[in-house]
Amino acid sequence: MTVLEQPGAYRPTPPPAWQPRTDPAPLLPEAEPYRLLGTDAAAAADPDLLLKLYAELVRGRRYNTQATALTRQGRLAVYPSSTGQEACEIAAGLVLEDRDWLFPSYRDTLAAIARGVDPVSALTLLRGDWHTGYDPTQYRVAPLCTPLATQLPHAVGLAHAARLRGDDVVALAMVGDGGTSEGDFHEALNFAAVWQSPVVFLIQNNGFAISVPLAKQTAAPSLAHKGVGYGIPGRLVDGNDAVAMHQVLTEAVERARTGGGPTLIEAVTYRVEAHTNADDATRYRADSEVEAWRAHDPIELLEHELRSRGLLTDDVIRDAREAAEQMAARLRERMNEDAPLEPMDLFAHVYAEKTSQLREQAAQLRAELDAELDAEEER
Amino acid sequence: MTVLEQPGAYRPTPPPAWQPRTDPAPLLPEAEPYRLLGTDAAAAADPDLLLKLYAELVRGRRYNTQATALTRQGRLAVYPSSTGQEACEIAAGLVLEDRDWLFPSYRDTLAAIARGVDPVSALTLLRGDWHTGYDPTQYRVAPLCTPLATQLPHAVGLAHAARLRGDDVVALAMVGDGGTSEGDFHEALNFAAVWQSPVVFLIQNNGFAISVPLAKQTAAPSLAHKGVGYGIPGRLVDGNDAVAMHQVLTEAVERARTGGGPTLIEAVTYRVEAHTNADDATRYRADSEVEAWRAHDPIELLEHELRSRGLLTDDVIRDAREAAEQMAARLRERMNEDAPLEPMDLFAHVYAEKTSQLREQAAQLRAELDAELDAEEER
Amino acid sequence: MTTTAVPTAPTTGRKPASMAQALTRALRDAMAEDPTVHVMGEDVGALGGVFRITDGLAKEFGEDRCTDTPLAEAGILGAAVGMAMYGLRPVVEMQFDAFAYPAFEQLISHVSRMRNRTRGAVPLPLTIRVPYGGGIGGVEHHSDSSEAYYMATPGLHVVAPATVADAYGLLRESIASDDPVVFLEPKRLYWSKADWAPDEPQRVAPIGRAVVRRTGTSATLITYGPSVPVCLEAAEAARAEGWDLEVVDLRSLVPFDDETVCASVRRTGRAVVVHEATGFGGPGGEIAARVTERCFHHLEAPVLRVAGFDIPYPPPMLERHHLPGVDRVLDAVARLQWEAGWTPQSEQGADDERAAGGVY
Amino acid sequence: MTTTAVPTAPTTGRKPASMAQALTRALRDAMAEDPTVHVMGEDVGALGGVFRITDGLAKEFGEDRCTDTPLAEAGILGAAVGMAMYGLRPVVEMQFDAFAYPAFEQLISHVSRMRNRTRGAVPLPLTIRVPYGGGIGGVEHHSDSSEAYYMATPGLHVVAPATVADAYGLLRESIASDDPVVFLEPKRLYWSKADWAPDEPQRVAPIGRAVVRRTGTSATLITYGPSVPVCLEAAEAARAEGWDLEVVDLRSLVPFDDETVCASVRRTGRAVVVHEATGFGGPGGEIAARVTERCFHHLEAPVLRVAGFDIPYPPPMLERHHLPGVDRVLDAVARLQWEAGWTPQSEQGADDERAAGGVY
Ligand SMILES: Cc1ncc(C[n+]2csc(CCOP(=O)(O)OP(=O)(O)O)c2C)c(N)n1
Ligand SMILES: Cc1ncc(C[n+]2csc(CCOP(=O)(O)OP(=O)(O)O)c2C)c(N)n1
Ligand SMILES: [Mg+2]
Ligand SMILES: [Mg+2]
Repeated sequence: MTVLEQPGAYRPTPPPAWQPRTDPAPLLPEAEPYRLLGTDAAAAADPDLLLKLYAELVRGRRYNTQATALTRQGRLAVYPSSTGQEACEIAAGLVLEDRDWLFPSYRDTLAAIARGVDPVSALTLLRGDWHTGYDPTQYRVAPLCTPLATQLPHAVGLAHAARLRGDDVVALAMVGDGGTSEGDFHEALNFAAVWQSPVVFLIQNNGFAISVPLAKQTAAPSLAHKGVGYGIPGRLVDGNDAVAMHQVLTEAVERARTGGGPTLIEAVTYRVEAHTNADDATRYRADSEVEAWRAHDPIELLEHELRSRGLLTDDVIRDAREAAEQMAARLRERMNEDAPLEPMDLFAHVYAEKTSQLREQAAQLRAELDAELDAEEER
Repeated sequence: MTVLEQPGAYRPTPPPAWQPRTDPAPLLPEAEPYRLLGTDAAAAADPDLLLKLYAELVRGRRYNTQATALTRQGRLAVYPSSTGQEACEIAAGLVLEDRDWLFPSYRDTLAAIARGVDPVSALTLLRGDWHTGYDPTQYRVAPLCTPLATQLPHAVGLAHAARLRGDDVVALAMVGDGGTSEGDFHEALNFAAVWQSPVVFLIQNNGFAISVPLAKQTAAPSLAHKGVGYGIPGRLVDGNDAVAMHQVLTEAVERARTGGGPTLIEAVTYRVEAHTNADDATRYRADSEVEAWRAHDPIELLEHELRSRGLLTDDVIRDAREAAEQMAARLRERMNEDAPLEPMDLFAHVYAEKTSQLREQAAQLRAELDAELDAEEER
Repeated sequence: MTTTAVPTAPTTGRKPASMAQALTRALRDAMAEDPTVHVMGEDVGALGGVFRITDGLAKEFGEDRCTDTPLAEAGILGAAVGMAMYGLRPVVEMQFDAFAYPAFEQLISHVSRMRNRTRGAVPLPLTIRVPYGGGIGGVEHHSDSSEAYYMATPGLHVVAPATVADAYGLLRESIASDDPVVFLEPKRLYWSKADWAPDEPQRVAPIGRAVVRRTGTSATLITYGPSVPVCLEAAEAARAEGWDLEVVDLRSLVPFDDETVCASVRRTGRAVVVHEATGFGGPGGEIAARVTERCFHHLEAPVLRVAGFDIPYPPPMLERHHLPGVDRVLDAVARLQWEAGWTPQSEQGADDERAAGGVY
Repeated sequence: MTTTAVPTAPTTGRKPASMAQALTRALRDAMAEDPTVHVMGEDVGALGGVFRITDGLAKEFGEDRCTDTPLAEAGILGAAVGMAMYGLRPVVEMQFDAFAYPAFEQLISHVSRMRNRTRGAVPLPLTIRVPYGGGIGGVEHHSDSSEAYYMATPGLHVVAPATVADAYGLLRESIASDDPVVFLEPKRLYWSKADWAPDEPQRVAPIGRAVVRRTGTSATLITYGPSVPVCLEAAEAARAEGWDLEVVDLRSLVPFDDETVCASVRRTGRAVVVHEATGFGGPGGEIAARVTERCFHHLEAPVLRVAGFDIPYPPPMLERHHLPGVDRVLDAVARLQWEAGWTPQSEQGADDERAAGGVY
C-alpha cells in the first residue's frame, strides 16, 4: 500500500511531475558482464563471423605490437596500445554500416582501421605529422579525439542532425573509464537521451586512466549503471569476448537505427600494456594483476571457441598470421619513409580564406624559407 | 545459473574488476516521492518541529511576496521567488548544525535566511549592491551561486577538507532540476562518491529551468536515479511536504556526518511564480498546471496536519503572521534606505594587495570623483 | 576604406527598428532561406530567449529548427559541432557572456580547430551568439566582456555589431560563413533604434571591414560594439574643445581591418582605443600595439586606451564608474600631447601623470 | 629594478639540478612546512605526474596530501575552491595546458572572483600548476601557450619561471600567496639545468618583479618562460651584428612590472617582445601597448613582437617553423629602424615590408 492509498489520508491529486515517466528496471545493466564465449549460447554464433573476428583480432594485435616497436625505433612519437582490448576495438569497427559514424577516442586507432581507415594514415597524428591523417568524411570516422570525452557530444549532435534529416544513420562513440568522469560525458548522455538520438556509447573500462585505477575514478556498482540516470539502458559486457561485444553492439546499433534511442555499453577489459610507450606501469600496478588478465586474452578466448568447433584449421591460423605480417611489413616500410611536410600548410586551413594577418605571416615564413634555401645553396 | 557456472564452460578466473563493488539496489530511490503529511506516519512527528516549520514557512512565503513587491517598486533589481518551494528551502536551512556549510543556488535566499543570514543582507546582490551581502564564513553559507551547479564541487571540496582535518562538518549543496544537466553536477557527485565526502546534494525539481520543462531536461525515471551511477543513494521526496523534507534531509546529514558518505535527494516541487519578476511564465505553461500545484501548497499541507492534531490555534496563526509581517516591514524599511556604495571599493578586494596597475587605476578614479565633487560644489 | 555614416534621415519604407528586432529578423530570414540553419540554446523556443531574440522562430519553423536544449553549455556547443559535421548550420545562443565559459574547451579545442585539424575536410559553419557586456544593471556574471578570450583563439571569427543595420547584416553573414563565428551582441544596444527597412535590409560592409562612423581630423577613436555610441557622443562633445574626432567602428575583431584603421590613424596622427572589456590583457592592447607597429612615425602621441578597469565586473550600483564613458574618452583625448612643449623628459613621471589623468 | 644574471659559476654545495627537480623540491618543502598544503590532480600520486614533478610526494606525505583525483578538471579545480574555503592551500596540477580548458568556468567565475565577491572574506590561496608551451614534440593539445586567457582574467596572478632558481622560488611564493596563482611551467625547460643548492635555495626576486637577465644598451628583449633562453641566445648572437641587447625576464605577467620594463626600454630606446603564444590577442599586444604608452618619446622605433603565428599549435614536425627562435628575434631587432634615413614615408608601405621581414 503506498502512502497515497492509505485510508483517510489527506490526498490531493498528485501533481503530474510525480509520475515516473520511465520504468527504471529495464535500464539497469546485468549484474555481471555478459558473455558468450565459453557458454553454450556461443554455439549459435555464425562461423563466418567468428572467423572474421579472429582474423581482425590477430591483425589488430599485430598492429599494436608493430606500432609499439616503431616508437622504440623513433618512427612514431608515441603510441597508446590497445593490446588486450582488441575485441572492443574490432567489434566497434565492424558493427557499423557505411553511412554510420564512428567517434573514436585517442586510443582507438584499431577501431578506425577496422572501419577502413588506412593503417598508416591512422598513425599520422602519432608520428608528429598533421593532426588527422585521413579525411573523416570519407570513412565517417571522426578524428581520433585527444581531449577526453569531448567527442561524445559531437556524436550526439551528428546523430541528431541525421535523424532530423530523415537519415537512418547511427553514431558510435567510444570513451575510456577515465573519460566517464568528465562533464562532457554527462552532458552528451543527457542530450542523447532527451533527443532520443541514435547513438551508442561504448565505454572501454580497461581498469586505468593512465595510473589511476577504477576505484579512484568511480564508486558506482558499474559504469553501465550510469545509464539509468539519463533514462538510457545500460549494458555490461565482457570486453574480451569479441562475439559478445559484436552482439551487444549490433543490438544497440539496431535499436538506435530503428528509433529506440541511445544505449550505454560498458565493456570490461584491461589495458595490458602501459598507458603509452612513454609510461612506466610498474609504478602503479602489480605484475600479478596484468598476468591474471593475460590469462583472459581476447584472442585466446576466441581461439578456444574456434577450436572446439573445429574451425581453427592450420589454414585459418596461417592466413590470419600472414595477413597480419603483411600489414606489419607495410607499416614498417611506409613509416620509414619520411613524410615531407609543407611548412606553408601551417596557414592553409585556419580559416576557409586566409585573413590579411595570415597572408602577412605566410609571406614572412615564405621569405624565411627562401632565405634558408639560398643559404643552403651557397654552401 | 550465471554463464560462468555453466558446466563445461571455458572458465578462467574472472578478473577482479568484474566483481561489482557496490550493490545497486539500496542506491535506487523510492518509486514515488516519499511523504509524511497526510499519512499515519505523520503522527510521530514532533509537535515542536511542526510548529517551528510552520512559523518558518509562513515567514518564508511572506519574504517571497515582499521581495517580489520590492522589485515592482524598483527597490530590488530582480528576485527569483521560491513561492511554492518553501518547504525545501526551510528544511534545508534548518537541518544543519552551526559548524556545517550550506551551498545555496541563486534561488535559495530563503534557505540562507532560515540558517541565520540577515534577510536584508541576503538581498544585497539582487538589489544591485555588492555580490555577496554577508560574510560566508560567519554563517557558513557560501555565496548565493549564479553559474548553475558550479558551487557543487565547492561543497564537495569543503566537506572533503573538513574530513581530512578530522572535523565532523557536513556540506549541504542545493541545485535545480536544470542545474543537474551541467557537467559540474556530474563531476561533483563523482568526486563526492569517490572521496566518500560528507555532502548532501539537494535537487529542487520545480519542473522548470526558466521556460524549459523537465521533459526537455531529462529522460530519466527521476533525477534521484542519477545517484546509482555514482554509487550514491538517491532519495525521492515530496518537496512540498516540509516534515518529510526535514526528515529525509536530517537522515542524509546524519549519514554524512557519521562517515556514510554522500546522498542525492530529489525534492519534487513546483515553481509557482514566474522564473523571476522579469519573466513571463504564460509564454510556456498553462495556468491549469500552476493551479494543480497551488492545490498542493506546502503551507496548506502542514496546516492540515497541525489542524488535525489541534495544534493550529489562533495564537499560532497570529504569531506566525505577525512575525512574518514584522520581517516584511523591516525589509521594506531597510530596502528603502539607499545603500551608500563606495566607488573606491571597486579596487579593494581584487587581490590581497593592490597591484601597481590597480593603484594607478584607483588614483584615476579618485581624481575623477574629486573632480565631480568640485564641479558639484561649484554649482 | 568604407565610410558609412550612421543612418539618421528616414528613407522611404523605413521605420524605427531596434537592434533586437533586426537580429530576430536576421535569424528568421536565414532560417527561411536555408533549411540547414538550426537555432539552439537555453530557452530559445517557447520563451523566445531571455532577450526575445529568437521570438517566434519555434512557432514558425518548428521545435526541430529552434530547439530548447538541456541546460549545459558544453553540451550545446558540442552537439552543434556534431550537427555542423553533418552539414547543418547551427546558430547557438549562449544565454549570457559568462555562461559561455563552460563551453570553452569545446570552443578552443574543437570549434576553432576542427578545420585545421582535418586539413579543411571538416569545416564548422557555426555561429555562437553571445549577449555580452554591461550597462544593463545585470547582477554578477551577466555583464562580462569576454572578447579577449575569443580573440586569443585562432580559428574563430569575432564579430560585434554596433548599429541596427549591422546587427542584421553581420548576423546574416556570420550564419552564411563557413567558419565558426563568435557573434557578440552588445546587450545594452538591444533596444537602440534606427530607421531600418526590414524588407529591403540595408547592405553593410562585409565581416572583416571596419567602417568610419564619423570622419574627423584631430584624432581617431578606435572602437566596436557598445562603445561605438559612446565614442560618437564623445566626438560630438569634443567639438566644444576644438577637436574633430574620427570614429572607427571595427565591427569584427577577427579578421582585423588593419587597412582602414591604419589609414585613419596615419591621417589623424593620434588614436585612442575604447572598449568595455578590462584593459590589461584586453583587446585594446592588441589594437594599440598593431596600430603603433604600422603607424609609428605618424603618431604624435602614444595610442592610448580607455577600457574597463582591471577588476571583475562590478555590481550595477557601481558599473557607471567602471564603464568607459564620454568623459573618460575626452580625458584620454586631452592627454594626446597637444601641447607643443611636450618633451621626452616629461615621460619619466608619466606613471604619476597617468594615474592622475585617466590613461588606462 | 633587480638585476640578476643567470647563475653560471658553481657555488659551494651547488650541483646541477633541473627545473623539474627544483619544482618537486618546492612542493616537498612547502608540504613539509605547512600541513595545509595539498597537492591534487590526475596521476600526481603513485605515478608522480606525467612529468614526475610530484614524484615521491604521495609516499612521503600520504595520499590525503597528494591525491589522484578522478579525471575531471572542472571538478578538480572546483573541489580545490571548496578546500581553500575551508582553510587548505591546494596546489592543483593540470596535466597539460589544453586540459585546463574544461576548468575555465571555475577559474573565471569563481577562482578569480571569490575574494572580490565576498569583499575579502573568502580568499582562495590556490596554486594551479600548468605545464605549458611547445617545443617538446607533443601531439595536438599538448603544446598550447594559454597565458593570454589567464592575463585577461582579473583576480589571478600569472607566473612563469625561466630558471631553475625561479622555478623553486616562485613556486614557493605562489603556494604561500593568499591569492590564486596560475603557475605556468615551461615544459621544454623542465630538463634545463643550472647549478643549484637544494638545501639552501637561492633567494629570488618576489612575484611581480621582472629581472634583467642580461644588461645591454642597444635594445631590450622583453620575454618570459620558455623564450628567455631563446632571447639570451639571440643576445649572444647579436654581438656579432654589433648589437648589445638587454634581456628582461618578466617572471610574472600579473602583476606586471612596469617599472623594471620601462626603465630598461627608456635606457635602450628600442624593444622587442618575444613569446610563444600566438601574436594576435596574445600577451605581446598588452606588453607592447603599455610600454609604448609609458615610453613613447624614448622609442626610436615601434615596439615589435616576435610570437607564434596566429594558428592553432602545429604538429611536431612543423613546430620549429612556428616557434619564435633566435633568427626571428634577430630579424626583428634588425627592423628596429637603425638606419638614420628612416622616414615616416616608408611606413606607408610598412605592411609589405612587415610581410617580407618577420615583424609580427
Ligand atoms: C580533458 C583531458 N584531460 C586530461 C587528458 C590527459 N590524458 C590522456 S589519456 C588520459 C587517461 C585516460 O583514461 P581512460 O579514459 O580510462 O582511457 P584509456 O587511456 O584507459 O584508454 C589522460 C588523463 C586528456 N587527454 N584530456
Ligand atoms: C551556467 C549557467 N548557464 C545559464 C544560466 C542562466 N540561468 C539562470 S537560472 C536558469 C534556469 C535554472 O533552472 P533550475 O536549475 O531548474 O533552477 P530554478 O530556476 O528552477 O530554481 C538559467 C538557464 C546560469 N545561471 N548559469
Ligand atoms: Mg581506461
Ligand atoms: Mg527548476
